[in-house]
Amino acid sequence: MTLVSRVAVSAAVSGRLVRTPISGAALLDAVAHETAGAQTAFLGAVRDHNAGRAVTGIDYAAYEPMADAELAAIAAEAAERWPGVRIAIEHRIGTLAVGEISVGIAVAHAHRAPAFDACRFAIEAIKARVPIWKREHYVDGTRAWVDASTAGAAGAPTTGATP
Amino acid sequence: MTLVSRVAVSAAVSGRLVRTPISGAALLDAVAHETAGAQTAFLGAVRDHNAGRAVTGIDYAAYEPMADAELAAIAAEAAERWPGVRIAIEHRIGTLAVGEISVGIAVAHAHRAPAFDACRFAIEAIKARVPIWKREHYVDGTRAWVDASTAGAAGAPTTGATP
Amino acid sequence: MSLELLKRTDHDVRPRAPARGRVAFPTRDYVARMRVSVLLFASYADALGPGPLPLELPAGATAADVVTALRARPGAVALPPAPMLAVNARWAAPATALADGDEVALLPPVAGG
Amino acid sequence: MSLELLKRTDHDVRPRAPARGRVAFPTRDYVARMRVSVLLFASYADALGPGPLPLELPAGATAADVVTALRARPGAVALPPAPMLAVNARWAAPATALADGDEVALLPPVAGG
Repeated sequence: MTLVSRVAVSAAVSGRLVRTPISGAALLDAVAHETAGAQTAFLGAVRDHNAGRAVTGIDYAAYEPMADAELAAIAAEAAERWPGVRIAIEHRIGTLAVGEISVGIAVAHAHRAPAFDACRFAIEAIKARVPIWKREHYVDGTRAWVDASTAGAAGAPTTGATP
Repeated sequence: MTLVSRVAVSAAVSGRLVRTPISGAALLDAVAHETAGAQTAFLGAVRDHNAGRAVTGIDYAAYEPMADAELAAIAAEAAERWPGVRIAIEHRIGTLAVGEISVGIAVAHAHRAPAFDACRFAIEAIKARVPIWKREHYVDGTRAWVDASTAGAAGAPTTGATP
Repeated sequence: MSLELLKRTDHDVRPRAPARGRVAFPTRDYVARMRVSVLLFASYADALGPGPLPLELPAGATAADVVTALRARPGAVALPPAPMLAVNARWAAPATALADGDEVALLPPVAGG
Repeated sequence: MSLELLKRTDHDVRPRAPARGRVAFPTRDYVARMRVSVLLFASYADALGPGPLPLELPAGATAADVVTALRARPGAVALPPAPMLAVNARWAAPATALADGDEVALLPPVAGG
């Protein structure tokens, strides 16, 4: 798999990994259409804290060909489940600073209910089945993989608190 | 009431009428925060059709002081109902062309569920209780107020089909 | 509805109109008649005129009385049996008692978004 | 598990591995052993090495057999009882039968978003 680097998102239904900054505006532009009066977006950004620890950045790693394919599959499934949905999904990998966007989803449809539902479906599916992992950087210089299987466990450098 | 014209949205909780183009990116920027890993947005754009008729543009009119106050109240209610929500709402009035954004909502929160729920709440509340009306322009040069009370009625130049 | 002097009743607790544009009367608590300003929007404005429409009403009048008064005017056929109302820019029930200087708006079904 | 020549069974219908990297055997239908490539990610890679790890398995081996083979290695304590698996970049159950040249990935609980 080759990661496409920063070309305009253009397909009406797309999902992919990227290594470069994600633009919510570009994703919305990609799905906008004169027939689609409703647009929704979800952006996930690196938070400055998690499970009570101050976070300074996150490394996102992926099983790249599989993650890329799963992102495309999720977009296709959304378009199949909500006919007429136009959707663009990007998940970034690499090292991100606090505030940077790790995942972006934009959806357009003639009506708002499918636009909201498809957007929510996409982020839930991404969190459930796209093989991406994150390693948090803490202020003391240590790093740890976020263990989603113990999400919410007190004390551990883990998260139920993924945005 | 004075319409604030194109100043940056800055308050963490805001809702207002505007007369100038709405930028989804600016709304998202306004709510972004290092503590808020989840951002959602809803944009309503003028569609090229409604109830089977080709639409070329829409005049949005409002009971301005009341609409401005209701938009602010809806933002405040969202922030009260989902503590920690940061929200920016703008509804545009005046004449809009197809594709232009009539309403924009951006929400940020540490977690995605409240970010989605507050965004959805805001657009539903706007459609239910903010005194704004729209007059569609048709290709034959005629114009008609969209009568939301007969939404979905066949034949009439009306809409249940608001995005 | 009586045209006589009426004491304001205690249940009349809606927010007062803004001072702006309010007509001063000799006393605060006893008024015989009052003036309100009626606003019309969208299809209602097309049918009845854009307003604002000054309207004189007996003291004690309600928002519903404004609608009744308008029914005598040309174009009133555009009004539904119970149009939605706002008093001083807040949603109001038809039974809302009015005060001198109030701004009463008749609102077609909203269609924002 | 037998090391003898085994005929492929009809239920072995998963998608075949991409031709890329696949080892050619004298015949298509009869193989004694096969080679797979094992990928490890995140905490599993930290514990067991980054891979890809070449692994030789008896014909008829399943994805679960890959996990069993890895348990002999240093760092294997990091693996849970039943790690999630992918075969050729698709989610796969532990019972999934493998073919020569398959790429088997052990995936920690995903944490994207």
